[in-house]
Amino acid sequence: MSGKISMVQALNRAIDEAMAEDEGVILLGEDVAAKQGGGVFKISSGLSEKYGEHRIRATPISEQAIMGACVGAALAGFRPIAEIMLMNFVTVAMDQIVNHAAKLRFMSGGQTNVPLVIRTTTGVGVGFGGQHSDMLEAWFAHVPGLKIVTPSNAADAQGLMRAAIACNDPVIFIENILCYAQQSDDPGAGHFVPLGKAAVPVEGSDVSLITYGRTVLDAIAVAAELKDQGISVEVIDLRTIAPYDEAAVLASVRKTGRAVVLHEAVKAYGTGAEISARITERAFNELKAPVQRVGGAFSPVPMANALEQAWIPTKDGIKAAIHTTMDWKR
Amino acid sequence: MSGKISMVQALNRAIDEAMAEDEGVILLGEDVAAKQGGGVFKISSGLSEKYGEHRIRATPISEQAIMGACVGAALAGFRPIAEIMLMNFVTVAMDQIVNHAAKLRFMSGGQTNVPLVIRTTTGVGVGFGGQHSDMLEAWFAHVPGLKIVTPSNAADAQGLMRAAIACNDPVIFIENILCYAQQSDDPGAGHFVPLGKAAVPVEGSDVSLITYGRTVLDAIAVAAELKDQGISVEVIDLRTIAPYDEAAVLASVRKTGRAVVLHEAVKAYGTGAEISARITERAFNELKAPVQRVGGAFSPVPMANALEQAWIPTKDGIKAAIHTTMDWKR
Amino acid sequence: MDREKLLDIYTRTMRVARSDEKFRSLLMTGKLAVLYYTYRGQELASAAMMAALEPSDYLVTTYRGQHDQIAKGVPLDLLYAEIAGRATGTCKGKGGPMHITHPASGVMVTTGVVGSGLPIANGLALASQNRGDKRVTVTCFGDGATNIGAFHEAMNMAQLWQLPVIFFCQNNRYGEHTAFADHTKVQSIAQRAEAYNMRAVTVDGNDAEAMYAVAKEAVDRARAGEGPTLIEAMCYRMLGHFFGADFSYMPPEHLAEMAAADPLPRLRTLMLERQFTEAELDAIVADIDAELDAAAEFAFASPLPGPEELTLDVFEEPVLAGEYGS
Amino acid sequence: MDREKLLDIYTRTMRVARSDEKFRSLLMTGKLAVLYYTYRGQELASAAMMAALEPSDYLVTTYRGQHDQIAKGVPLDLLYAEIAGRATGTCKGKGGPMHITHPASGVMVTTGVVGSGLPIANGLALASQNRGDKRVTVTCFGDGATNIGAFHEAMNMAQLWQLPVIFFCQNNRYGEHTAFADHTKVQSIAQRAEAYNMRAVTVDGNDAEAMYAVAKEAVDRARAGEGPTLIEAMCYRMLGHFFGADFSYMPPEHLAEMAAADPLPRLRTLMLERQFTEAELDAIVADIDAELDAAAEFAFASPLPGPEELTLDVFEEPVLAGEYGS
Ligand SMILES: Cc1ncc(C[n+]2csc(CCOP(=O)(O)OP(=O)(O)O)c2C)c(N)n1
Ligand SMILES: Cc1ncc(C[n+]2csc(CCOP(=O)(O)OP(=O)(O)O)c2C)c(N)n1
Ligand SMILES: [Mg+2]
Ligand SMILES: [Mg+2]
Repeated sequence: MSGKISMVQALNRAIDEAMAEDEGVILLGEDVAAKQGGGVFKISSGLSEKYGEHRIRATPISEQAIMGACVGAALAGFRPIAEIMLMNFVTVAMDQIVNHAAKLRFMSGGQTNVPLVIRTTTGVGVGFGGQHSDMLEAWFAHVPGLKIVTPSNAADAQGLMRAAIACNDPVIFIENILCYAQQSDDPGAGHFVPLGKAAVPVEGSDVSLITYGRTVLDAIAVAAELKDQGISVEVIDLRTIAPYDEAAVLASVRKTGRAVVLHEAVKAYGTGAEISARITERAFNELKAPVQRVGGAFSPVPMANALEQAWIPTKDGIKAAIHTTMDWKR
Repeated sequence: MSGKISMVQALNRAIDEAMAEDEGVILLGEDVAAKQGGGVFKISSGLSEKYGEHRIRATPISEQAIMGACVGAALAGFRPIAEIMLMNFVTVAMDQIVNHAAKLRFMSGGQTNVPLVIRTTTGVGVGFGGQHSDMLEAWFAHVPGLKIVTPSNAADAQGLMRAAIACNDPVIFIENILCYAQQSDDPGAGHFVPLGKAAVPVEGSDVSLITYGRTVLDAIAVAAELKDQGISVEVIDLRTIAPYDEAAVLASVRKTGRAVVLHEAVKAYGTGAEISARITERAFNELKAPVQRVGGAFSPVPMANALEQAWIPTKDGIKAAIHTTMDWKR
Repeated sequence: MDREKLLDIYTRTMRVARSDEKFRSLLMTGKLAVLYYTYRGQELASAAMMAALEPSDYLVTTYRGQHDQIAKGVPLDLLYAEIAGRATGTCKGKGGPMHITHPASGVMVTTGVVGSGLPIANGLALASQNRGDKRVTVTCFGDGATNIGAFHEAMNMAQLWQLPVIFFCQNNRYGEHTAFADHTKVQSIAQRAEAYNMRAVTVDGNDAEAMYAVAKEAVDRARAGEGPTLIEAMCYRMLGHFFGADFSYMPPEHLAEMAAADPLPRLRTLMLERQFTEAELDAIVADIDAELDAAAEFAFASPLPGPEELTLDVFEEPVLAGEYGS
Repeated sequence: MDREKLLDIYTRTMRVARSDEKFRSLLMTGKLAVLYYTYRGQELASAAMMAALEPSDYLVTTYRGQHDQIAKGVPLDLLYAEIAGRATGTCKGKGGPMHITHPASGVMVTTGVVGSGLPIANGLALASQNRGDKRVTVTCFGDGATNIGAFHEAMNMAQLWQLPVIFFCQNNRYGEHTAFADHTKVQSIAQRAEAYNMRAVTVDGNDAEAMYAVAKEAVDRARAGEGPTLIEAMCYRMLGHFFGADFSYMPPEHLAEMAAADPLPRLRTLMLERQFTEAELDAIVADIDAELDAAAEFAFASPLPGPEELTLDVFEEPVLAGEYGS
């Protein structure tokens, strides 16, 4: 239990534990087996050696077939994990995710269900450009039948992955490529973080800064910096994006009277819009200022580093939003 | 110019006019040519006879190939129209739309562009069930590089289609299956409705009811009913969903101090969230009540009529939202 | 084929055929109002395929799949109730005709999206392969569906992994109103299996003995771990894309060919040749008709689903008021 | 092949090959830091293909497409500036290495999504077909890409409509770390064309004469309106999936085979056989090297794009502050 663990190790351990417990846990994706080196990001390293290539299946480049095979296996009672190498490639598998995985429980009147984890990674800041960096969680949040999870740290990654695999419905599990190397205190074996529960890494009383994934790190940094300026920021790490922990969000906003929602995804029509709208609907009279949103710029993600850094939410942008709420006169 | 025109006729005429003017306007889709009867919904009826099968191309069931061919032709200077028979089938063509059509202008630094119209139809209320009824405009609104249009009446359908074809960027053109038979006064040849401009079919002073597509009809009906009860509802038909006419929306909300956003799509994470969040950000102090949203239920669209009618926004639901804003004590 | 198996195929065929008649009469009298993708002309191919399966084998089919579902064994009363949108339906009315599911009969998915069933069938077959449970999965689709990406990806994966799955293409020569020659330049669907090195066979779907033999061999091989087969059953869509649709786009030769190929009189002739009596055959039909009448009655007498159903089966746990922004 | 065409192929090959060397040295000295999908081993196949095209013909390629782009004629200075993220790059730095576009050289799309270029190539070819402008479109992709749905749909459509398009598969025997035999059971990529009745040919991509002959015939046919061809050029990915990637997954036999097949010494031998002198050949390389040095210098001396670029080229009109929720 002592020592550190990286997000890659944490994810690997969670999948390993789940595979050891349940023969039905299988992983399908490109290059995921030992013969191919255990996955591009090494999340499945060592697993095919331990559990066999019938359970860790390296696939052709066929995302529809990967997703469909996982949906089918899930219908048969398995708990498959589909690895979509980068989030933009879900665009070729949306039919299986949206028309099938998300809907089969409902359309079958509850006779079948799809306990499926769709793992994928993405992230802005490594120069992968327009087709390899998108954050598309808002699409999935708009689809009834899907849950969405994203960890901001290694320990949560481990615990949320166990919860996602245990869930009897499809879960989109988003990993941020920039967080893979990040280390947490080792939470130990069997660590489990329930879906739908936010964390509050920083408590505060002036403004609620609601976020998830990589930007939690920015939020924590901003909270520390603003503390010195006398602004007390409460950081909420949603961990589960949908359904998000509304009780935790509302409790915080009722306390602070101010809210900023932050994510890496394009701001317009992002999950921040829903969170903002819902906070306003439910806590209008308690709000000292309109909810502010901070997110990615309204353009495809540019490749040039100079532009990419201008695209992503910056600490200055987050602070500006916080100041807007602090300075508001209602 | 006298007489009536249905939405099907209006769309057909707009495409016909554009094809007559420009050799580069072509239409690709399943069953769209005369040999197949001019399309499932007859929008392209008569056109292949007039312009040839090289311009009205009936395709195999290959939505990725349809979309890709349209993207390629657009890059070569054509103005293709892709017909995706029902909106749920965009799920197999998302890569071409999102990673390519939307991004190629930007990723090429403006060297190329994609003047493409993606026509599709959908709608809840005809018993088509979970895989044939979804309203997915919120996905596209979240993708920089796409514009989204939907007409609520035949005359607008004609004028917006002309504008969409004339646009030098990709436009998602959503038709509601329940509106096809609807009649407007014939706007005459060459009718053009600019993108990005809302209409105000009903003026009012108490509350702004912002909507688009089929639910505009419900909104107008509700406005008439509430007028008798002494509530003056202003109905805004966005017509262009993205970029929506923010000036018109804000002007109305600043006048009324109250807003309800209405759409057929699932309420959660729908376009209503963005509109609500943005109104709140920009007119917070003028709002007499929190912006309310009315939308589809949080489930796949059920097939049974009894359930389908419970799924869609009802006039009672719209009225309840309006009353919430009217009765609010800030 | 032994007489018992032939009788089995006859019975399945007639359940399917009589249901189609019943269904059309319900539509014509206005008792039902749904889009109905009639399978008239494809009854026998499906019945012979399903007769080669065990009840526990898996089936994945499409919007045009009622013949497959009935031939596989979905109870008629639950099926009719589902299509009538009743709480007693297979799927409580939530799925409707395009989404019939009934795991108890092995019907795992019915999809309305062309081609999407094939990748899912692979997954069911993969589960069987890993479990070693000897189950076989059949997935049904049309000729037009072979032009979509999902077909290609699924075929390649199934052959790569030697999955116990059968790709059952009912080639009725049209995808909606588009004729075979206008949607691909390939000569036959079976030819497409070349691109995966998969075993494939084209068979007259209206020939009971040939169709069953092909189905049986594919099933036996899949069950023995010898991998997938693509079966292309040639047949006709005698009532068009959906019931009530127009036929103007079909050339007269095709209409004539189609009428001549009707599998039902042909099967009856075969039955008589194989020494079944008119009386025996009619009795089977009479039983089926009685069951169909009862099924329709059950359906229409059943309650409608209540609005609370919108909050159930979205997830394992109900969607609570206010949750998910609802 | 006449000496002039051979010299053309040599020059294109060496531009490509020298650029790869230059690029790797920029990466190794830390002057550039990008993910580089080196095409080492595939130079000749691409050069011979592009030598069969007119400058106005269209090209659609992939992340591993710098050889294709250079062989097609993208100016090196603009290319290098783009990869270095400069405002002077082909795409103002917005596209980067995976999205090189340069219509002036016919490079219409470079995509990072496997298989997605094929349907787009059809559209370019369709435009040419309708215009009657006799342009040919070539789309490049790898062996792994033939397992994805877009490949299938595009092949079928191209053959159905007899589009002037060439599907140029550079079969380097691996998709990322997955070997050919582990991603499909088909014997060759060319075999896949059977499923569309498309003309197809497998050729040694390291044999200048054979490769050019195949390319030329396909181009001539496409230009003459005789429809598409699938070309499978056998080659090797000598430096792995991307520069710096590990090789542990490749069996030693494969590594040996790969080293022996290097197209560069083989081409030089051919040139000498065809009476080109060492001096002539070296002079060409020296010119190329000078051009590459200048290109790199130009790139690094160029300004970075300013943040206002985020509001430009999203649409025809700039995105105004506050518009689209920005
Ligand atoms: C991806 C997709 N595109 C289009 C449709 C609309 N559609 C429904 S049935 C059909 C024709 C299918 O033809 P085929 O596969 O031959 O099957 P058949 O109807 O003849 O049984 C089409 C195009 C769809 N359901 N899904
Ligand atoms: C749809 C999609 N899935 C996965 C990837 C990740 N990926 C990038 S390159 C590659 C391998 C492609 O192999 P191949 O087509 O043989 O081309 P090669 O790289 O060998 O030139 C993969 C899987 C992708 N870019 N797009
Ligand atoms: Mg068919
Ligand atoms: Mg390869």
